[in-house]
Amino acid sequence: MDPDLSVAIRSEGDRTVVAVSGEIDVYTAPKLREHLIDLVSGGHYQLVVDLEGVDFLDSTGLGVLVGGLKRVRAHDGSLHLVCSQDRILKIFRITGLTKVFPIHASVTEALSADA
Amino acid sequence: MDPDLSVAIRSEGDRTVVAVSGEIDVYTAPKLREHLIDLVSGGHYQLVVDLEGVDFLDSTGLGVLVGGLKRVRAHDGSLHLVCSQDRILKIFRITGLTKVFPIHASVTEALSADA
Amino acid sequence: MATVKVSFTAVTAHVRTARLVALAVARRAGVAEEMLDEVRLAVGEACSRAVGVHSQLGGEHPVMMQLSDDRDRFSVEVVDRGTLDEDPAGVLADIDLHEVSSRALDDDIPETLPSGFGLAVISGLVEDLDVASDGASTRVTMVWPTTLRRGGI
Amino acid sequence: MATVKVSFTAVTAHVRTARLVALAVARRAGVAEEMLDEVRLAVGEACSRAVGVHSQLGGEHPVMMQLSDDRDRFSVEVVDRGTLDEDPAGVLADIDLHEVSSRALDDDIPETLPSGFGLAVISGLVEDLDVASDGASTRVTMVWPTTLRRGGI
Ligand SMILES: Nc1ncnc2c1ncn2[C@@H]1O[C@H](COP(=O)(O)OP(=O)(O)O)[C@@H](O)[C@H]1O
Ligand SMILES: Nc1ncnc2c1ncn2[C@@H]1O[C@H](COP(=O)(O)OP(=O)(O)O)[C@@H](O)[C@H]1O
Repeated sequence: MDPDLSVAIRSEGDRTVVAVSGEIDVYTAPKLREHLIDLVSGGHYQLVVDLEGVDFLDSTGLGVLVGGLKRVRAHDGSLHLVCSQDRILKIFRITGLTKVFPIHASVTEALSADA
Repeated sequence: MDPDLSVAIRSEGDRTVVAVSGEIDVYTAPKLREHLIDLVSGGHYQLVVDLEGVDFLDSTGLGVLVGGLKRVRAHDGSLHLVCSQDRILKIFRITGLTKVFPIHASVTEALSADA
Repeated sequence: MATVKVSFTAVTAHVRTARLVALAVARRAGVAEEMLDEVRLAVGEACSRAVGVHSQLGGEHPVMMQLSDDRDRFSVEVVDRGTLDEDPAGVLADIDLHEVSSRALDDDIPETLPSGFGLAVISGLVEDLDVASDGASTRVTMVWPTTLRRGGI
Repeated sequence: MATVKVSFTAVTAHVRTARLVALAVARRAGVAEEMLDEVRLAVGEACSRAVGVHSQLGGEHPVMMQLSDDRDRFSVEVVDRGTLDEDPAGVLADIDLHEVSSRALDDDIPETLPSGFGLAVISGLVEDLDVASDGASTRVTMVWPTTLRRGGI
């Protein structure tokens, strides 16, 4: 149990929603990476990562998300993000990763987008 | 304006309630001291200091409360405390100041006690 | 063993910085949740005392705090450049807080509590406490047990 | 000028300690509220980078961070024991984050973003940034303006 980061996983039809809360940084990112690896190993390739509960995200965290995206793509899957917080969106914008990830304002919106 | 400590003063009959919130420590205690000095200079000698909003109190803060007590006593006044939080009560207990200050569980209780 | 050292200009605002760091590191080191208030208070008292000592001395010497996580103990050392007038063991043994508190009321206003009061509060809070003074500095060392382990601080 | 120095064992958990301290001191120094997220992120990136450098080097050297409040500027220095392979000015000038980001996708899995990415993020966040490297260490210096003054940090 690590109160600094928590990850809740649920299925929505053929999609898997990964709701993350807390801080995704150099300390906690390995935990998120493990979850994403487990999901892909378990055959879940249509992921929606919900970042609404995240209050900090650094470049290590971005690396883990990029890694997740690569893994699902290797299986023709997808990784959508949910994020409406400006301070989290900022690091995606700075790094140009807004062009790499489909980013949605809500889980509902993410689920209704093409996988 | 100092977000670390805030002090709200109101009259209740012939008593003056000083509601303190934030941290009373070596950094903010001088501000509380000024308020108490001002009150006594202004002729307010029946004080109730409400510590319910305080989440930290150190020995410098205790010193300011003791100083306030001395000042009002010099005018036959009183200084009652309101505090029901264990972690704040602890430092009064350790230092034996529970014997020096009348401490109440609520402002209502403090106001109904003899001044 | 993981260590965090903090040295800060002797101003009261940084006592809050020191408390904040000590609390965060203590929590991470696995100090029990119900002991954290005590850590915060004791560290604050030790740092306030050191800042007070340095302001009296003048000069620009920083106060130093070292936090160490050593298996089942979390220790905090606060070092100032002052020297204690008396034997530290004596200071701690002699202080009767209850007596000090009631005596404080008799003194004239200027309301500072007697010197040694901060140290006495620390000794009331912390079981494993050491105060050592040489010709050049005084070092307050406080140790708490750690319970849960989350892989080091 | 008030200063806080923090040195910490090069473990990732202490990057959080460093962020926490930097945020608290920056706020107290009067860095604008809307800039604080940026301070937190940039300091975190600089410290993560330093911790990474030290883990590659091995040894027990702490990472050092210095926070200074100098009238209208708040500066953070993060020092590691590594040396940059390339000219730091060159590293910063050359990095095109957007290009790096899209290239990152083409690489094989092991998903770490390219080295230099953290530094590039800092350069995207902080206008007044300096990276200096000599034979023994690399120093990342970030400066932010301070607006309100509340009597020094
Ligand atoms: N207790 C301390 N708290 C914070 N900083 C310290 C402390 N002790 C030493 N330092 C800082 O770390 C520097 C190097 O420390 P080190 O060589 O480990 O000290 P020492 O030889 O006293 O153990 C010192 O010059 C000082 O600035
Ligand atoms: N940027 C820094 N951040 C944190 N600690 C530092 C930093 N620079 C130096 N220190 C610590 O403070 C000690 C004394 O610093 P000082 O003599 O002021 O360093 P310098 O001579 O490099 O400016 C050093 O031994 C080191 O442990």
